[in-house]
Amino acid sequence: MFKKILIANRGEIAVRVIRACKELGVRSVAVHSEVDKDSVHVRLADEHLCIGPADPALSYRNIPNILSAAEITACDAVHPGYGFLAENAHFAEVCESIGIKFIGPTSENIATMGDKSKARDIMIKHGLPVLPGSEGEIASEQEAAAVAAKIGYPVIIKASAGGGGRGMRVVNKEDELSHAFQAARAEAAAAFGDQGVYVERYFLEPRHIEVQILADEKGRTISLGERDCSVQRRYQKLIEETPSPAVDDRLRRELSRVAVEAAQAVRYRNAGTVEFLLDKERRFYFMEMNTRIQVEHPITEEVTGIDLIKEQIKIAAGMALSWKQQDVKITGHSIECRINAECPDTFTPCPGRITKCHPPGGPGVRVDTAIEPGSEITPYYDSLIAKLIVRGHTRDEALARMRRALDECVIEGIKTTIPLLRRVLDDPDFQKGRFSTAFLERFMSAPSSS
Amino acid sequence: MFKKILIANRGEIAVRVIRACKELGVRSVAVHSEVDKDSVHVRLADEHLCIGPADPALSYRNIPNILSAAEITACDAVHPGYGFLAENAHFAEVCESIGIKFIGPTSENIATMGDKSKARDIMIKHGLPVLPGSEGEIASEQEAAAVAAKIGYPVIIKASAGGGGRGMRVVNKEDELSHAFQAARAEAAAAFGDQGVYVERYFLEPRHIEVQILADEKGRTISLGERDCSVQRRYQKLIEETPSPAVDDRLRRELSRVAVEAAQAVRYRNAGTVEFLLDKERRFYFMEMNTRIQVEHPITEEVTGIDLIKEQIKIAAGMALSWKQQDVKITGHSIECRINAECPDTFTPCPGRITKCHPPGGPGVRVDTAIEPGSEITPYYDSLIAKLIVRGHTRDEALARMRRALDECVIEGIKTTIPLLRRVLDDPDFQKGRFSTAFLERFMSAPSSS
Amino acid sequence: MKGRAPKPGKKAVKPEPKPRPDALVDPKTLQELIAVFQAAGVSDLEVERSGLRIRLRREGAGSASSPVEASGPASAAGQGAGQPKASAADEAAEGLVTMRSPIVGTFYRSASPYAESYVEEGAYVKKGQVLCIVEAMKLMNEIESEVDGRVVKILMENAKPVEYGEPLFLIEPGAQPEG
Amino acid sequence: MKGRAPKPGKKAVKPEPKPRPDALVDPKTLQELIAVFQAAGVSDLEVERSGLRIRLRREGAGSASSPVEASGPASAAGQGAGQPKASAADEAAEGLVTMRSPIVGTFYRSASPYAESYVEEGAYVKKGQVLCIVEAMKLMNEIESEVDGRVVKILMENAKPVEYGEPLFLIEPGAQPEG
Repeated sequence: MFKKILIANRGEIAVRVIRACKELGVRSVAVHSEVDKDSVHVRLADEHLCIGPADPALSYRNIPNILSAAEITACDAVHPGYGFLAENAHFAEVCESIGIKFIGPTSENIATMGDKSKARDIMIKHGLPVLPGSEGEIASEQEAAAVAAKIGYPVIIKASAGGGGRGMRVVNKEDELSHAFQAARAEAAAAFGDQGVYVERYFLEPRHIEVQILADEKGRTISLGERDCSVQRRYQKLIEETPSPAVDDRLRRELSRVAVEAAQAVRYRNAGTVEFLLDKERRFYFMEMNTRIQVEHPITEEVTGIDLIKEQIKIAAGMALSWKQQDVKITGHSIECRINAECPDTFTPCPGRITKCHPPGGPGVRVDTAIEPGSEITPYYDSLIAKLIVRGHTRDEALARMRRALDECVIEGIKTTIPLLRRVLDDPDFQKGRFSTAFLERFMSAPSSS
Repeated sequence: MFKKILIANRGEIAVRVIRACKELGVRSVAVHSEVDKDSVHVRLADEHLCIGPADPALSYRNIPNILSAAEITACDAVHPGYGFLAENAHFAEVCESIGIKFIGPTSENIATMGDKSKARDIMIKHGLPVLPGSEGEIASEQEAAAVAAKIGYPVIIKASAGGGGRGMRVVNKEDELSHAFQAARAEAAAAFGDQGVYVERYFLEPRHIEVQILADEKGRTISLGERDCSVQRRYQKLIEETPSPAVDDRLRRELSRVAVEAAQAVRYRNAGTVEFLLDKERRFYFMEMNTRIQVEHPITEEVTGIDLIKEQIKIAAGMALSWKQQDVKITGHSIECRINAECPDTFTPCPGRITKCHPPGGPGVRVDTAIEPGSEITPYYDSLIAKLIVRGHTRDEALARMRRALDECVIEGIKTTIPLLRRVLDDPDFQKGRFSTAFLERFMSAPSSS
Repeated sequence: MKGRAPKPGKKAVKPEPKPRPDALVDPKTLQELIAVFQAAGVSDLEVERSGLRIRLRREGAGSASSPVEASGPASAAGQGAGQPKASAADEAAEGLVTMRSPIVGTFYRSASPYAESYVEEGAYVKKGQVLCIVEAMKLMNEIESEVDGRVVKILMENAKPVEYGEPLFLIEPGAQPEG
Repeated sequence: MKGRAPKPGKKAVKPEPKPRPDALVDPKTLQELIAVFQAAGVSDLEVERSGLRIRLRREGAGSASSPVEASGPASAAGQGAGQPKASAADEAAEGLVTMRSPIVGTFYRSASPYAESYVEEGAYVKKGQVLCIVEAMKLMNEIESEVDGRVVKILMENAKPVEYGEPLFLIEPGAQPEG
């Protein structure tokens, strides 16, 4: 096992990793920017040091300072959390080269899956279901038009290097294609320095279903079931749950099988998530693989009893998976609500100082957060300030528990998404599990959302 | 289902019951004394009203004011929590007589089990194992001496109406008997207004093992496994866990069978706990039955996934048990630490104002509390201010989690038992599960506990 | 709820400014702080601790008027079943006695729906005279005046629930009918 | 603030009354602090320690060339990899420039173990002159003086880890060698 792990992140995920380190008896080193010096992750870690100013490019994404910090504190491993350097193949590679273990997939895994069009081709090669679309990148409008004509409109143009919705354009009919193609390429070039795009069939009201996998260094790979992340707005997830109300045991086995095969196709290591699109006929298609721990990983922990961060660390330390596929049992139902420091109607970030903070408690309630009374929410970083996770014997119990936990939760000094979350929890369609990725936008534009 | 429940209690158990009400969609009414007007249970309940001054005899034990409060707020049920009126047969009876459902056992159950000597006789009659001792109460020193000679020293003299260690005397040899008999009777008379005592064999280093049972109104009774509450000082439990490190599957089945039979012997209803003494040869003996929800009920909830308070309410509302015995599965391991507002070395209560309060969070951690920053801990009530409960896949994971949760927990402004708890968690005997009811006193008097 | 214990037969006095439960800072500490500050002859003092910050500035230095500035969390309030019917100002009215309910129950101004009210506002009452009934568990509890005086205000509506310590009447003690 | 250093050679005295646990700050400590502040002849004092920060500023100091801003990492509950070696008072010393580490790494006062130190305390340096090396990832980063002046204090020991923003040198800008 490692002696000391540097956590190259901040906020709730840094706290999450520090907790795992403590439970494993491994020392932890927090790094922080100047504005984060009084943060909870700094307080909880065994050691801490400042790595730069507020601007994340100069601190949390500053590879030389982070690795130098790992060296002077004698860390033998780095956990990247999510965001920042988590999916930076170069960072993973430099870690590997200087003998500091990167707790995550190989740099090759990251590079391969980071190229969405390439990942898609590999899935096709292995006979796994992908959305109907182009083979590889598309070089011209003519080629795009030909593909679109073949698979039928609407289609979506996506950046190969993309993510988070940038470099994407939906095309409803042929005469929109030319403009959309140019716009997507320009946006991709600006956002990722790579104008490569590809074309896929676009579904109007699909579900976003993802499967959590774990693979040890020997290649043993297991699935930990799916998460339904359909409640999202502009590709920002807001509520996640597991099991998905749209997935039965048979579909779950199929999804799990394909996810494990997808991981094995690229010799994937450590924790990863295979994202699928599920259409109304309950056909599913590979979309992409996230080569990191996800924000929403706790709901999988709640229903499986498996601590994913501790598994990540153990796998990176060369230990065999603690769990066989047949030992993974899904028990009960879990839901996560993301509490963001945002105006709940406009999603505008809302920085400020937390004056009061009473997290909910009691049975089946888990809170992952890095805020406490007096915390300053700065405008430099992600607006996610707390994850409220509940577990219940049934979906109905989990829903009731989430409602009361949201009602209990007091956060003052800033605006948060709590009122919006609370309203969604009251929505009859949401309660019945009837929602797609189109749900939230529609919900928010409905007159009832007063 | 009930429309509105009055919670005749305060502190964390009142909060616990309010949470259950909210999850069931039942309105809740908090009652409070004058000093508790700003308490968390008052804030969380749907309605609240003042029932008297700080002195619990004039507020939380004030039956006319509590029932009048239930009437004017149109409550159809009362939950007594633990302590105060929870084991007051008269209160349960008055509730029954005026048509307000008492959420708990029948007044007859309470009366029967409240008489320890009578309860013991019933167990003997049903062939259940009790400690060797007197048949019924003992009227004279001569009789006590005869029983003691028969069962062998040491023996313990206990008050029939007793509880919490009062009216108890251990007798190591015959010449101590006379004094102990008189002292126990005098103490019993003073404490309970009843000088009846009985004699039992006394074990030096037993374990305190209790079994949680649930019985619905039709008499269907199930066991939810045991709790090991051996870490206690002067009959005050400090750390509880389930499963017990001393109980294997076979013993668990035996304990469960006997506990269910004990409950059925008195036609027990609702939630109850059968307490056993387990000797070094792993023989167990009925001690008494607690006719209420226990402080330590959450650890059973954590490993079974059953919400005991919601079950209590559903049973009282006439619903059949949601669980069959074969559906009750014990998964993982759970530990509870009691955080008391006490000097950790002397157990002296330590009232004061909470200036800072950062409860621990993250995976497998549950906090049941009614404190928040600014809360005033008054000297009028129990010193229990928070219950820290963890769940892990294994006992080792639960222990590691409890250590890091205690390390994370920040409570400032008062002294608490946290430092003592943290030291116990580091004790090799505790870690190996080797402890008896003598453990804590010995641990605290050991020179290492500096 | 406010609800200080009913003080039978005592003159109501202006309530001492009890520190709110979330009182910003122990006044004694603050006094000491200011004394030290003033004796020291410095122009500016700022103390911050666990979310609490106090800044002292000498008059004449910078913005003159308010020498003490404190910022901190404000108090929250839940919605109660019964809200206090008397404002703090009412209760504090000089020299008036607040009669409070000694029990939980239902407030009645008369012995039965057809009977006249025991008292009206403006009425003169004697110590021991029945002012109202609080019904609890079907028992009619007569509430008697603690003093001789004049009923200034009836703070409760008929047939409403009252909690322990709830203000029922404001009485001006010692007041005598003219003539 | 507890834990003043023991004062050797002093007679044992009656134990001082312990500060109340809820006291914002021990008034005695504050008095001492202010005394220190006044004697020091500095314009501005800010002390932060485990969640407590005290700032003192002298009237009239205003914007008088205070290029030093205390923003380094405060020593919180945990022990940092590198601790700032300069006290706030030092940093606040009038008119001095604090040179801070622009990167994370290991501080070296010389180019190699056998070479002489780049500078010693009291030395006069030119803007752009190398003061030290901070090694990061096997790269030797030369840290140059930002000003002409005199090295008043070297705040870091040789071969110690430094974090971003850690104070390394105190320099009196504009100072010229005599003669």
